[in-house]
Amino acid sequence: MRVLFYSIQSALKNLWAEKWINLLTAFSVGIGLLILSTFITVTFNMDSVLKRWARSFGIVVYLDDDISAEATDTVRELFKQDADVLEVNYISEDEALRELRLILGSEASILDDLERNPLPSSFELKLKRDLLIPSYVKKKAEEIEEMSGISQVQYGEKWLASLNTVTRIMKASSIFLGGAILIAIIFITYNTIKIFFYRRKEEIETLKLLGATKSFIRLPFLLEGLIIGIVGGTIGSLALFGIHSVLVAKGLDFIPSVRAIIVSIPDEIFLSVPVAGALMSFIGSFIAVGKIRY
Amino acid sequence: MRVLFYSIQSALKNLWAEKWINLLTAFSVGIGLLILSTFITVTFNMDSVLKRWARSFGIVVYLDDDISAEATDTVRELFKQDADVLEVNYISEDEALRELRLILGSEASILDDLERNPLPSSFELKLKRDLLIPSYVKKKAEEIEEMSGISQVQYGEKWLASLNTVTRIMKASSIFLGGAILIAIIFITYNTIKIFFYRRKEEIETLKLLGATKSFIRLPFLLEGLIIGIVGGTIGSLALFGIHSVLVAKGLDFIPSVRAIIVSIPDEIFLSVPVAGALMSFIGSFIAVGKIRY
Amino acid sequence: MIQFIDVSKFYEDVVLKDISFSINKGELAFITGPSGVGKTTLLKLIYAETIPDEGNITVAGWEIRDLKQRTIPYLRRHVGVVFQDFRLLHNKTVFDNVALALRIHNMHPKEIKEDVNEVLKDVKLKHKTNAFPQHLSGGEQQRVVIARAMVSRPTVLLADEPTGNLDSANSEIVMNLFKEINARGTTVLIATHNESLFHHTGRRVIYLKDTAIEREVSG
Amino acid sequence: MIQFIDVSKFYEDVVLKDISFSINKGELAFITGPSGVGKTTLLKLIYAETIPDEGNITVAGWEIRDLKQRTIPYLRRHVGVVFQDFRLLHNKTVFDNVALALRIHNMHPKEIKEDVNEVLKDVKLKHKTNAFPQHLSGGEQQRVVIARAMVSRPTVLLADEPTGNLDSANSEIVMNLFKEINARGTTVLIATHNESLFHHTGRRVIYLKDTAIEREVSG
Ligand SMILES: Nc1ncnc2c1ncn2[C@@H]1O[C@H](COP(=O)(O)OP(=O)(O)OP(=O)(O)O)[C@@H](O)[C@H]1O
Ligand SMILES: Nc1ncnc2c1ncn2[C@@H]1O[C@H](COP(=O)(O)OP(=O)(O)OP(=O)(O)O)[C@@H](O)[C@H]1O
Ligand SMILES: [Mg+2]
Ligand SMILES: [Mg+2]
Repeated sequence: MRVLFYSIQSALKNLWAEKWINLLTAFSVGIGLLILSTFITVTFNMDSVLKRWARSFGIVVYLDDDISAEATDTVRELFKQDADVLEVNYISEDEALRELRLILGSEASILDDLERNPLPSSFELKLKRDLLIPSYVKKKAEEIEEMSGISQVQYGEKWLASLNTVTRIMKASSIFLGGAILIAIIFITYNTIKIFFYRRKEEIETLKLLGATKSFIRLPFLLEGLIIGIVGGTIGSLALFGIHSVLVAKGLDFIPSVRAIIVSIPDEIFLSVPVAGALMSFIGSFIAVGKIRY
Repeated sequence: MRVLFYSIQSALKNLWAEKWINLLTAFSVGIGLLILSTFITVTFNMDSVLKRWARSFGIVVYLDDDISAEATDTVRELFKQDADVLEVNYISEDEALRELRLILGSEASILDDLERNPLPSSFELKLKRDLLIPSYVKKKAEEIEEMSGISQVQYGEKWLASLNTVTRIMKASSIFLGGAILIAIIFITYNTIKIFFYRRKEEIETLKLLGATKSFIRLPFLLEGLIIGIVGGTIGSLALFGIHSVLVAKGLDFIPSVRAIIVSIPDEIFLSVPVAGALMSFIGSFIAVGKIRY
Repeated sequence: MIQFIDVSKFYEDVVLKDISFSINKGELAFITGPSGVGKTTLLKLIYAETIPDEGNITVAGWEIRDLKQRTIPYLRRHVGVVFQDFRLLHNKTVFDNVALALRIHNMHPKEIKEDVNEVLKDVKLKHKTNAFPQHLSGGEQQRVVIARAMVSRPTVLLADEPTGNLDSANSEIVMNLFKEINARGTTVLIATHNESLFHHTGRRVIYLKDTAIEREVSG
Repeated sequence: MIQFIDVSKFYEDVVLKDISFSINKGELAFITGPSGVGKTTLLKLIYAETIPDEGNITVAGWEIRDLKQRTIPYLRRHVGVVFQDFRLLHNKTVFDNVALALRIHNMHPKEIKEDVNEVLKDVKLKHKTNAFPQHLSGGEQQRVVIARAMVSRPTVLLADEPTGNLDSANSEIVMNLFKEINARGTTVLIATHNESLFHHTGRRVIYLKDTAIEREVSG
């Protein structure tokens, strides 16, 4: 195992001899990983926000003003048996008024002067997550409107279209930006290790002629890449942690949904970033060293 | 001017000989610039959104229910003479009711049953932009509340605090992330040009001994850096344009403020990105070539 | 120890054609011939820097033809080479240049230090231990290369124009070194155009001319 | 053409001490002495690869002391050097290696082609025009270096051990080349330990020994 000893010794010596370029490499890797992990966190949280929003999406089915209790039950049963429908909520006239009161807040006092409740009763339907496709929901709404006892069907049409667009754009940009940054990170280490490799090309040629094995030649470079990646990843991780801490401390309650996107962060990511850095950099240096032929 | 001819020839030859590493460099520079320019666009738009939000920030001063017309005028005059106040709007009881009607939309019919208007009249004050500091606004509101004829003063306290935090965080992260990415871009080119420089170190030493001038030695490297930067910048610019076009085409009207952040983009940025790429890469290669001594 | 059977090597032109000879274990022999005749090429075939286009070569029991990429390093550890173009590392001291030949054997640092210091004494370069090659004269560099080739006690020692940079006094020192190494049992093969190296030594000399062996004589 | 006045050069040790001599325009002279005496160092002082610690050097009218970084290249364009360690570029062909010496003068590509081809004919390497240096024998490389030093028609030609890699036949070819260049008016200074190069030539020989000039004689 003296190969490993010599390799580590050589790697550390070379890292130290070129500390600035190595620090800059680690720093660049760190920046890349910081952007990537921030992006992943945002995407991740955004996704759960979207899920929450999707869960809140409901079709409101207003019933005829003069509908009988039996007819209401019939409609409810029909909805309950519908495989597309996840949840059925009945909102009576009184409940509707109570909700309005909540919405009005301090101005609710104006409702005190009402003589009769002008609001209709309604059902709120939640559809299954994967059925929330604009065209499908539209068809569904039209079908329901045809049923007897129904006065009107309402849902956020534009809202639903946007939800779909956002989801799709997010997926596409996750793959695109994530992939691009990963390639860039691999490349940055590749580049640095390639510099070292070229700088020691003569040495490598000579080592080969003196009878050095492939692992004797390669190991120092791979170790250098690995160390650069770990350091870079740690920089990225610390930066992420720092930024996150600042954001949490500032208590951003500006837009609740933005807060949700920024503030919630899985702890694993702080460990994953250095691991990812090490992996990417290792791949980069592996490619940089290339195939050694005698 | 044959120096320039030889330099361009040499630069192009070297660029071609190492096309993959050069493309990857340009690509990484492009990614960096894409992220940077996206970030700048978002910051830029965010800033104007924040400005708009700030403009919409008002202190609502509710007047006593039984206030006389003269007393109202006195209060108005006081506000108009206040140097802190940018704008004063009087909202009568009737106007307040009309606004509520707009807010309620389809459910406004419930207001028809009202016998008398329960809403108070009010003034809406807009403060100067640079006075929107939470502590200052708070003091102001308390002062106004002391005045005669005033029943209550309301403003978005939390909202204002958030506005301030967001503005500050945005400025800090602009500087931090922008600086970091710029350094990374410079470094990426530095790294690649350094590879070429090292690979041709022997050649450079020999050229010096044969009597080559400094510019004969340096120019090819600087040109290579410049070309890499321009190509990288163009990649970044095209990517930005592509992404922007997709977002505009998809007509994201999900959250209007988000739409405003994403969609508005100054045309100059598409030209600035390649120029920035060229500049950064030139700086990187300049540092990489370093001082040449005989 | 070294055996060539009908070996040919072509680059753009034919360089070597149907070369056959064998050097016995413990022998010290010379290869000579005009510039560009293929002396260096012949040595490169022995340590597998290049492979023959025809024929068979055996070195210290290894069949060069059948060598796998993986086993080439192990052959080379048995063959010390004094390269015509030196191949010294400019960023390493004389000590480290010589030590490299032992490090790749994964030898213990302490043993390395002892062996290197001893061999530097042998080539009269003890005082340049910590110098860098580009700070040495051509003749001093030549001797560092010889030291590096010797230090791992190879079974076979190849020397390519080992006195090209040396005056007659230093040439004699170096030749005496080779004789000593040879006396300790190492097979030595020296490529040179310097006839005074082998005149009146009684050693075997292989004359190359126009791609072939012209004659073998005792010098 | 070349004048040394009380020149000294120290590295860790004193290498040259109070050297004075002068080479006239159009002369062909030799410097000799044992390995490590400072021959290469003396030549390096002439083309300003290293600067003297004491004394004054004048080369083709340039005062080496007073040279600015910016003007060093222009001195070097007047001094062709055959380096002891060749300094050929491995990724360039023989043609491009030689052409380099003209490219840095920003000469026209067509002229470059003519001049390079002519000089390669002179050194008998026309057939290796497109070969790469590492594919050449030691002697062939030596001649490429000579071609590169000649091609720009320098005022002064320095040659450091130019026959170290050459057999006697090739040595003669090369020496005749130097005589020819000299006959055309170039001042030539050759450092060598090969006494046969200057014996019976009647040229001036400067003997170096232990940091000083021992004697100057006609060889
Ligand atoms: N890798 C190569 N590719 C193409 N040609 C080569 C290669 N190596 C050597 N040659 C050619 O083969 C011939 C023999 O070269 P070699 O180096 O073996 O000669 P040599 O006998 O060592 O000469 P010298 O005494 O000058 O060193 C030369 O003409 C050289 O140009
Ligand atoms: N840059 C340097 N730094 C330190 N010492 C040096 C440097 N260059 C040369 N020397 C030392 O100066 C002495 C003279 O070296 P030089 O190369 O001039 O000798 P030389 O006469 O050319 O010898 P040879 O015939 O072996 O080429 C040597 O002992 C050498 O080690
Ligand atoms: Mg040879
Ligand atoms: Mg010398």
